[in-house]
Amino acid sequence: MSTKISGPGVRMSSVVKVYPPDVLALDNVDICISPGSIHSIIGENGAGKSTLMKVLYGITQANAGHIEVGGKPVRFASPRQAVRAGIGMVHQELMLIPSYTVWENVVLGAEPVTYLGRVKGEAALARVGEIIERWGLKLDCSAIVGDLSISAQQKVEILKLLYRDVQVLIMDEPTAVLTPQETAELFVRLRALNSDGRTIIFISHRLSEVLDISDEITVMRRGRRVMTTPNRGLSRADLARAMVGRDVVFSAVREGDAALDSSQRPPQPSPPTVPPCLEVRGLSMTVRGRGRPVLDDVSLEVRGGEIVGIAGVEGNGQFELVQAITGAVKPDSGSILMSGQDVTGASVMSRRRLMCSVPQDRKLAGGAGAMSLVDNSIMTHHRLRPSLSSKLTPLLLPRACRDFCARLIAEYSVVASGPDAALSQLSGGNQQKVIVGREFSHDVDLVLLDNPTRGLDVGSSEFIHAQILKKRSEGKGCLLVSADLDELLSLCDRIIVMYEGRVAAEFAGSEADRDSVGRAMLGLGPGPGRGPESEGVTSGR
Amino acid sequence: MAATDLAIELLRASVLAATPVLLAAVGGAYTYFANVFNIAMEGMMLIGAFTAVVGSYFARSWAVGLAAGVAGGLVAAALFVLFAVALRTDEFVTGTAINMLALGGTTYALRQMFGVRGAFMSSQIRALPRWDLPFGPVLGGHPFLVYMALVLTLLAEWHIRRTRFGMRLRAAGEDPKTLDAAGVSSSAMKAWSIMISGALCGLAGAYLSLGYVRLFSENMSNGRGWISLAAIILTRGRPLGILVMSLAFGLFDGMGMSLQGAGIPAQLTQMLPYVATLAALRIYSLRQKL
Amino acid sequence: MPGAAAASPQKVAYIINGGLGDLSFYDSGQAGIDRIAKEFGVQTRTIECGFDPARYSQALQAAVQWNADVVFVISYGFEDLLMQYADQYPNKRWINVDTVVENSRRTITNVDFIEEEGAFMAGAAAALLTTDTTIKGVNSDKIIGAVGGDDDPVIRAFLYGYEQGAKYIDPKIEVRAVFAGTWDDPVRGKQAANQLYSQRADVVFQIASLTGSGVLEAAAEAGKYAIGVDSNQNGLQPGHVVTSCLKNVGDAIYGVYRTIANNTYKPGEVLEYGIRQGGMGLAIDDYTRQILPARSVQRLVEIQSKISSGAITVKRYQ
Amino acid sequence: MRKQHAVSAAAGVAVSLLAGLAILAIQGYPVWQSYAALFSYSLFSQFALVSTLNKASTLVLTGASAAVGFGSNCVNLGQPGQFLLGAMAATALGIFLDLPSWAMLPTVIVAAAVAGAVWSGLAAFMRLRWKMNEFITTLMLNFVADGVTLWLISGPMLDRKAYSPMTAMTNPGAWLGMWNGLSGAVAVAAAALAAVWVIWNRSKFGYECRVMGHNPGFAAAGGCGVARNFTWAMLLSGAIAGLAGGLMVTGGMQHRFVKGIGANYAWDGVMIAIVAGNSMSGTALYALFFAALQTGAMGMELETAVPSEFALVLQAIVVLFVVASRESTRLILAGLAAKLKARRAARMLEAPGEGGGRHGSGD
Ligand SMILES: Nc1ncnc2c1ncn2[C@@H]1O[C@H](COP(=O)(O)OP(=O)(O)OP(=O)(O)O)[C@@H](O)[C@H]1O
Ligand SMILES: Nc1ncnc2c1ncn2[C@@H]1O[C@H](COP(=O)(O)OP(=O)(O)OP(=O)(O)O)[C@@H](O)[C@H]1O
Ligand SMILES: [Mg+2]
Ligand SMILES: [Mg+2]
Repeated sequence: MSTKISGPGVRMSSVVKVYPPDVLALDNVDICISPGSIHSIIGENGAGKSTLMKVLYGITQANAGHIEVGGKPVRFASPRQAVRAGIGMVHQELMLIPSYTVWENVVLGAEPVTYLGRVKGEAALARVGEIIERWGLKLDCSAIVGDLSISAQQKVEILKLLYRDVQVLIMDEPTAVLTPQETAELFVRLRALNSDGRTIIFISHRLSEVLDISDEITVMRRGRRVMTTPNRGLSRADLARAMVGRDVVFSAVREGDAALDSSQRPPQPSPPTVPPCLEVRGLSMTVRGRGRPVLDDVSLEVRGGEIVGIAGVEGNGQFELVQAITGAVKPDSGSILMSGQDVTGASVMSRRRLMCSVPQDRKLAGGAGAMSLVDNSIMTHHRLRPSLSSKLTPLLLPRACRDFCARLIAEYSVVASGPDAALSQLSGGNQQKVIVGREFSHDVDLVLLDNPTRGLDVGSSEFIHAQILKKRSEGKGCLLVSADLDELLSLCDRIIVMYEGRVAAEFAGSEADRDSVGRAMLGLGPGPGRGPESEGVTSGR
Repeated sequence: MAATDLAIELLRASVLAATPVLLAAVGGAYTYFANVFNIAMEGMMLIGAFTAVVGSYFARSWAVGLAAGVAGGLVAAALFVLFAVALRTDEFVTGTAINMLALGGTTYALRQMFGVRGAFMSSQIRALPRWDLPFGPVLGGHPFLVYMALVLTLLAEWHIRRTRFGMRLRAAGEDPKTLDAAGVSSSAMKAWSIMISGALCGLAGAYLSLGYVRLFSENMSNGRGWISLAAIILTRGRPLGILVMSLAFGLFDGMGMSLQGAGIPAQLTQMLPYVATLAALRIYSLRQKL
Repeated sequence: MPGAAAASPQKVAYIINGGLGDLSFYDSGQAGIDRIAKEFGVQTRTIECGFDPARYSQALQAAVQWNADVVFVISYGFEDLLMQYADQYPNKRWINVDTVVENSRRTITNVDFIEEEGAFMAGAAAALLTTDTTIKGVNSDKIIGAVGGDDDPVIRAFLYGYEQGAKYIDPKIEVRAVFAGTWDDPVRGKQAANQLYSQRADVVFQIASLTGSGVLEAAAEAGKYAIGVDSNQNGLQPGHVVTSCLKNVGDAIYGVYRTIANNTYKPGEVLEYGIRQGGMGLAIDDYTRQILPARSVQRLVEIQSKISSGAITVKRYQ
Repeated sequence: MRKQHAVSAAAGVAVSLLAGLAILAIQGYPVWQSYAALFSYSLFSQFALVSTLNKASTLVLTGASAAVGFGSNCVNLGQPGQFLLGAMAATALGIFLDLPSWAMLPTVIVAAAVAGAVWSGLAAFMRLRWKMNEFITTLMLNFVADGVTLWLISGPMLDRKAYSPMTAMTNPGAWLGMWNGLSGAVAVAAAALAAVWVIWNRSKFGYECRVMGHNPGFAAAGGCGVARNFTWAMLLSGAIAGLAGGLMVTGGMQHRFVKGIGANYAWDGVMIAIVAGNSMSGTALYALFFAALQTGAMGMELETAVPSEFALVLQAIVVLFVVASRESTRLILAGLAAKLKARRAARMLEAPGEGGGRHGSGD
């Protein structure tokens, strides 16, 4: 445990936070962050990590409990006060105004102004530029944030904190969206800040990272702090056990340790004599306002009984690829075949006869929160499943729909008051189960999954992973897009890496490992001398 | 000779007719950037027009009238804030209800306070002073609010683009969460934008009842709030664009009646400004595509 | 049958298609009603429909439900309904003002105003003004204007008489009319008037109820002249309202009620109120004299008497 | 969900009636007589009830029109125009067409609906073809419809004998019957509403529309033809509004197009749809309520001289309170529940023994 005496410490005692109506997110949490340390907080999804930090940062107010910063008791009604007390936070989901420039984003909320209230652009620019220099952040002050890469945007977030010269930096899952290489770069920066005397609170699901960087580690479970220990002689297994409260077999899924992987991953499917259920040929697409094509001659195929993963740093075309396959957008060129049929120009509904799809964003495309589970579960089925509608009229049969929903609830063990409950009343995990259940109960050969477990807790993810493997064993072909490298490594038979709209590399599941895939995601060749293009993009073999 | 007079009168009339639309729309620009769907402008304007007359009548002073008009607009805005921001009621609903409340309320109050229906006019109502600025026959000698409106437009352009307030306002509209995280309450910014638009709609109302004419008549705002909204949406909230739009509206509005001279039935000529708006929308949609 | 309810009436209802506060037509009627209430000590109620057809039948029904004995109706837009109700409730006295509605039982008494005669006088006054360049602000062109509410038969009748009157003074006079398209929007009235003034009209005759008050204002602002309608509006914009074409709705209503009170009332008549009967007229007062020279005023008085004596016959519209 | 609706509705209506009561009291009106009059002139006499129902028959339709629009995420504020065109179509056919009455009525009524649909279809077209925001186009088209119809009735179609802008009467063949005051329009409206209810709550199209209304992205991803549904929803919405206009002529008492025939029905309809949360039966309920208010208001004016605009005020208050209560009650209750739970959680800490193990730093 480091004993640098500098930077304020933070002590939070018996903090209670209940989210309306009755989510006990923090249950009398006591935590002590010693001055000038790097303190990691780990825990399953929903353990309360972010909430605890939001309380510390004054975004949400605790229902009970005390906070001390540098020995002085404080109560933050707003982040403004927290910042004044020298506390800053980089959020799990980046908090930036896409259309604003870097410097505008940095100064927002703490703008230098003339007495007329005009923002002093020049002054701000200079100040921000200076900080960029000092910490070697390599950012263009007047670039539009929306155009920056995720990792660059994260730098902007850190820049915000440095601009406010905070002494306590809260980093909530900063590495979730980063490649291993970017993560390494971030760690260098964090250490620099730390040795500069700043206290750092670091949240991550990646135990290896945590063990790598922390002085102290706090483990949380279901809103409680279960332990705090100096980072000495700990193994991932110890942490994992503390997190989940039992020995973790599925830690492979969360951790992506090569050793565990191969034992974990089910046996390779029989050599693909099966006809492909999805063929994408030379797909290209450009979007107005974006310079380079978002999809650039992408070709791939998925065969029955295999899980093909799509890896890539966000914004490298995965999203558009999925949209093109589901029919949400029309590609400029190239063709899409499902089970041999060309569906390039086909409507969404006609594609749905051949594929099902779990969308990335629950709220946007997964369901309608205000509507009942019945209404949410019959989507698409309402036209494709004869049993739901009466033979003669175009009317739906309420009873049939209810039964269908009830069956789905049972089959996917959804925790809900009943088919009439509104989707929004369910917990995130259960909402996802409803959606997955709805899609998986289509009897089609192609299963499209876009980040199916994003933001889900371990239990739910485990369940959904099992469902995916089940589909594979039934001989369906799965295309799994995920930002979670570990998920891909543990589930996929093949991993395709996308970079700048192109297929940058393809790995057989067995030979894939975090490092090589990570390099490919950054557009670096896997090894010296081999550029990403030269990597075998051999989909139609 | 008479023709040129008529032309001048038309332009003059269009300036007069444009002003209330402009005032309201500039206020609406604030809510537009704060991403508040503000369809209550019609009602705010109407209330402003009424309270302005009340103030001017009882205090025998246009200044008090003006203040009262603004106050009226602010009260309506406060109601909007209470429901749409504080109680999280849907903005469209709140707006529609406030419009309805304004129509019913002013008519009702007209009855209660002055015992008349339809309209209230009296020599005791003090009109806004006219400024005989040497701006020629078209721009000279208008109620001073006309000139104020121009100044306010430029001011708003600067305020929204350049100042801290504007920066936070636009942030609140684009991504409230981020603004909150930056320690500025996005709800507060929304509330401010609504209050500002309320004040300006109040001005617009005062202009109608103390400047344009010197009386209050039921449903006096008469759809101008809607036109303002259209102007805002068309110009994506840019005050200068709004200026152009509202002048165009004023011109077509006046032109409608003079076309009667050309033998076109009155009922049809009244449609002109609205048809023009549709045309503008079409042109805008064209520009959007390219 | 008619006259069945001999008992002296207790409740009098006044149903108008528009709304009070127009300072002209409806208010003039209201004055008559108030006078009735005062002099005969009966209960009176006014039901306004605010030009909202949805309320027409309700208004009639409400009056019935309220047990009105006498109902004065200004029934623009719901003549049909009036007939139905009159037939349905023959024991009530239905007096329809300003239009002619005949129900099958012929129980509706109609008060019809000869607008043409009043308008003729207004036209004459306007002509005398515009041809007299000695009057302040009057230009050389012989142009007079009028602002109508809707383009409807009654307004046409007004215009018809107005033009006759003007031409009677000077055949070369040109009449320009604009229709505001609304009865209750002074803003539009003002726009319309301003346009007419800019077309070098010296005087504008407002035939637009509430909309017209905007016309009077325009006159005051432009330093020009206007002519009021229905009630005496000369005082509304002193020095700018030359005169008003009176339509004495109030007097007519009061007159009819008196016949009911002294049981000389005969249902189903059509009572014509022109200048002779004092139903129409011209408001000539000091305001007028401020503006028009004595001889012009004199001239107007003569014309008025000629019309009532029949020496001048004003052609009716239609 | 149903219970929540019912509760919020009841609460909102009660509160707003109380608010109205307060207003009257402050104004020094005899409160109880006024409310008594309000209801005796709207419900408690045969004619009163009948005229309330007649009014409701129109409001139900304009309300349903708005509900279908909003409920499927198309902001159709064009009911006023669609209403007028419907009325105009019915009038024109009623005058110039002369069929046997069994064919006449259906033709006229259908024509009205079609006219309304054409007008809203125009807006739908502009939206899909030219990306013109239907919210504005429908609004502007209202003014256009207003001008055109007004021109027709004061020019080409003006009744010779009329004193104010109105068309001639339609042929009696195009009149809906009256049963002691109760207009046949009520029956037609009821039937129409029932049909719409089935479409809305039971048909595939209705289902997709409702989903679109709640979350267009979900509908699109699920394969509902969003553009197609948008068009049909607009058409349906317009058709209902047009039908309302048609019934005004065929079922009203005047059987002709008089100036201002549209009155405020359309905007009231928008209000109703909003308070009813775009639910068809909710719409029916509120249509009746608003109709009662409006009919009763005049009685209130007669008996206790309360200006009838009071009804307008009351309606607005109802809307605000009902909707506000619906959306904020949940938040407030949840907040309270949270506070309680938090307090309990915090107390456990004090409870001896309880806390110990929990906070012990693991192993
Ligand atoms: N705004 C909110 N409203 C209601 N419940 C919430 C809200 N935010 C979080 N929760 C709930 O509070 C609990 C803790 O959430 P929190 O985000 O703190 O967990 P976490 O440890 O950060 O999880 P993750 O690892 O996914 O970030 C979860 O059950 C979550 O569902
Ligand atoms: N906003 C509302 N106010 C009052 N009652 C409502 C409201 N919305 C719905 N209801 C009532 O709740 C019941 C269910 O309505 P809901 O919309 O939830 O279900 P539904 O099957 O869509 O029925 P409907 O669409 O006919 O209301 C209906 O009886 C309706 O009368
Ligand atoms: Mg978190
Ligand atoms: Mg006549």
